[in-house]
Amino acid sequence: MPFVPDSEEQVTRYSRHILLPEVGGKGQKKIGQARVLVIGAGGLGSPVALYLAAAGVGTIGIIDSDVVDLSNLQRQVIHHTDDVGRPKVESAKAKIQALNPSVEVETHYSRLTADNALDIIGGYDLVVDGVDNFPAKFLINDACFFAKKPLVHGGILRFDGRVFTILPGQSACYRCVFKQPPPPGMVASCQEAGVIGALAGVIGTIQATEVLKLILGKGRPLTDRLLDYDARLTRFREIKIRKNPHCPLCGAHPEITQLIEHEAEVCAVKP
Amino acid sequence: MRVTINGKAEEITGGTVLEVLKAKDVEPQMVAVEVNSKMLERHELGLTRIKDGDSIELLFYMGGGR
Amino acid sequence: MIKVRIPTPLRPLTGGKGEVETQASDIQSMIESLNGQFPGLKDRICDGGGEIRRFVNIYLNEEDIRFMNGKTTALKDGDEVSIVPAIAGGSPVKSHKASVAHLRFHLRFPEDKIKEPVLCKINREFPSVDTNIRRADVREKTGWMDVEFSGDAGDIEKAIEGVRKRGIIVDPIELNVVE
Amino acid sequence: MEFTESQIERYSRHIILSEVGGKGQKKLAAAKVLIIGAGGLGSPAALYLTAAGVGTVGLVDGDVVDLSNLQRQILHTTATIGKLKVESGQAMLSALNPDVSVKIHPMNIASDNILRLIADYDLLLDGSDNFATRYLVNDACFFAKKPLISGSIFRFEGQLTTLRPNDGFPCYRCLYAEPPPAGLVPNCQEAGVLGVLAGTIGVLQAAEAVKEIVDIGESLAGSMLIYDALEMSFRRTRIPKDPTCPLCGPNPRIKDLSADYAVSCSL
Repeated sequence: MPFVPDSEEQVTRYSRHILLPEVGGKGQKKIGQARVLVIGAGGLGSPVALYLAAAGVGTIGIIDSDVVDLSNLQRQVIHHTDDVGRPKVESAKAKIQALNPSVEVETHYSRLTADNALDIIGGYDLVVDGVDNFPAKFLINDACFFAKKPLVHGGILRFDGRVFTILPGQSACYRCVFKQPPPPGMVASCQEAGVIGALAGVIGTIQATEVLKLILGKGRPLTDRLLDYDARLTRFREIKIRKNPHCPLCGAHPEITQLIEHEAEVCAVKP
Repeated sequence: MRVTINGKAEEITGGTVLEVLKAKDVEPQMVAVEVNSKMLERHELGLTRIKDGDSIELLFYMGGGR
Repeated sequence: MIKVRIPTPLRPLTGGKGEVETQASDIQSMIESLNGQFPGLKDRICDGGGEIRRFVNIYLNEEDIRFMNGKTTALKDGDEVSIVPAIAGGSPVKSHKASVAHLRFHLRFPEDKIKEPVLCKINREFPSVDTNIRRADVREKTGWMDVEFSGDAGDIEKAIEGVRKRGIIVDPIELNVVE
Repeated sequence: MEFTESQIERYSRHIILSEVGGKGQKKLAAAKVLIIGAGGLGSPAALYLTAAGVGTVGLVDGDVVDLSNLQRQILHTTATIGKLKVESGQAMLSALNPDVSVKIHPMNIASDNILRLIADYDLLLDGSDNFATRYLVNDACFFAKKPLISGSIFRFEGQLTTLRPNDGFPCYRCLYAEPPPAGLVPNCQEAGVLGVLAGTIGVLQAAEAVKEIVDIGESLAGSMLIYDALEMSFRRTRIPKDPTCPLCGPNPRIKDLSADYAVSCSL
């Protein structure tokens, strides 16, 4: 059920937002009408889903093909010990509804592929990247470009995290920076390298902030700039990027004209 | 010469971007390089010479999310 | 040009702008020149004696001017100054009834009015407006109260007019008009 | 203390970090952290410290869960409205990680109980919503020689710093010598706040706590991080130790907790 401005229950629930001039009743209504897709219900997806649900986002879609593993619980705070073995999308849905029953949760218990990506993404206004592998990150970037959906990208590794926002066609995309995934096996993905749990929370909450700003149309989005967080030094750095005229996806002479799936990485450690 | 690499001032011997990466033991395939806010194409790495005062950003792949 | 970062609590004075530019040779002249652009800003940063308030810090680039030359710390073109007041927000809040306006005022009672039951009379005169004393300090010769008025914004305005008419000095604290 | 196989599995992503390892994880398991306020900042901080396997997590809060809290206080659910926050929080944290001992203190902090309360903990996180509590906690931590990670939020803006005045770093009074007089700086429930802002600052507090416990990287002591969510910018400032600090300076005026802390928001 979307936000009903005259429901006293809803007005009370969101009062701390409604009090903000930048949000107000109007903005809260926008949040209530928004449809956001969270790809991956893990380290980044957990805080994103929880805070978007708390904020009253009308519909939250979650796609993830995994079940909860004990080793996830060090950082994936939407899942509890009792959920081990349960599909992550189910576990996440239960927590979202306990927090805010008025949020509509749509679960997609599957992998995002070149075949289903446009269909799934097409049903939402905004997309959050919370996946842990490069082929999927590139697929999401490309699909959001073709479907013209704003995308909030996030990545974490050991003590470092990164966020940036892509308005397809308007601002630099992931391929403007990285043309293609690294050769399989060359980068330690999160699984092998370890990660400080709270780092995922910092990056995820920043992603959720970007989503809310885009929905409200307020503030300055993280477009054409990357925010890098180094947890060891508590340093945030902004790196300016530009739309790359040679980008294989959104450049002047695109090489990529349809969705492609890059080769999956080989992981040394089980997920 | 004095340059800024990822926000930190560093003293380097100079040369091309590719040589700087080698000296820092960075695999060129693993990084996107920006010099003075301009993203370099891979083939430009060996052609672009670093000048005193340049600002270099080495952007490593960061894949995690789970 | 000096870039000045304006914190959230002061942005109502800068038309919502979080960063403004000004020309100044030191912190003192910066405050004056900002006050010229955005009247009222100085009062929020400095106390009656013109000293920077104890709960407001000013940073030149990354450094606290208290440990440089204070108000006379020199500025040069391209410097970045941040005004950073203490903020306390964190945890708990009581429920807001958000369908009405809540406005807070600081009421100062002149000596001859201290014994008058002003709020009581206001309550009778404007029954649609609720008053809630949030803080107060009333002594023999001086007295003040922070009062929250809840109700229709127009009615509150009338009630405040009524308070002023009774010789009480009224200053708004924070304007939180709720839809 | 040795970890069981399932604990090694649970914390594997920490243990394989060379900066943490089994040794660091044991430090976390031995640590006792008290979180002041089980609200906007305390919620994410408690969740992430519990997930990380901090041995004892204490929650102090005298309030009950209110519907208007749920816009940002993710430690609570709609079903726990009306319950004590510390009890609601304890249930969620225990479900997340039963290894963690969650201690609850359903009370308001005051100058006559705080020293007793914090004596059992190694590290404190301040997520309170008013200056009176902030100064009281700061002073008590100085006298009890406990590091304190301070976070605060307002509308779209957040501040974060680590206070270790007993190790030569500044305290909160070095940063802001006195609390603002009532009404001059927004306090308590004056204004709205972007819910997820509490999330970012609270998680950053948890990250700093993990760094202090395991001794990773650079402490934030002596610096303040200032976050503007609308601009999406983070800035750092240096905070020197104030030689005239009334608490931790060489000629202190404040020698115990007898001062009047209830200057503001004593409602």
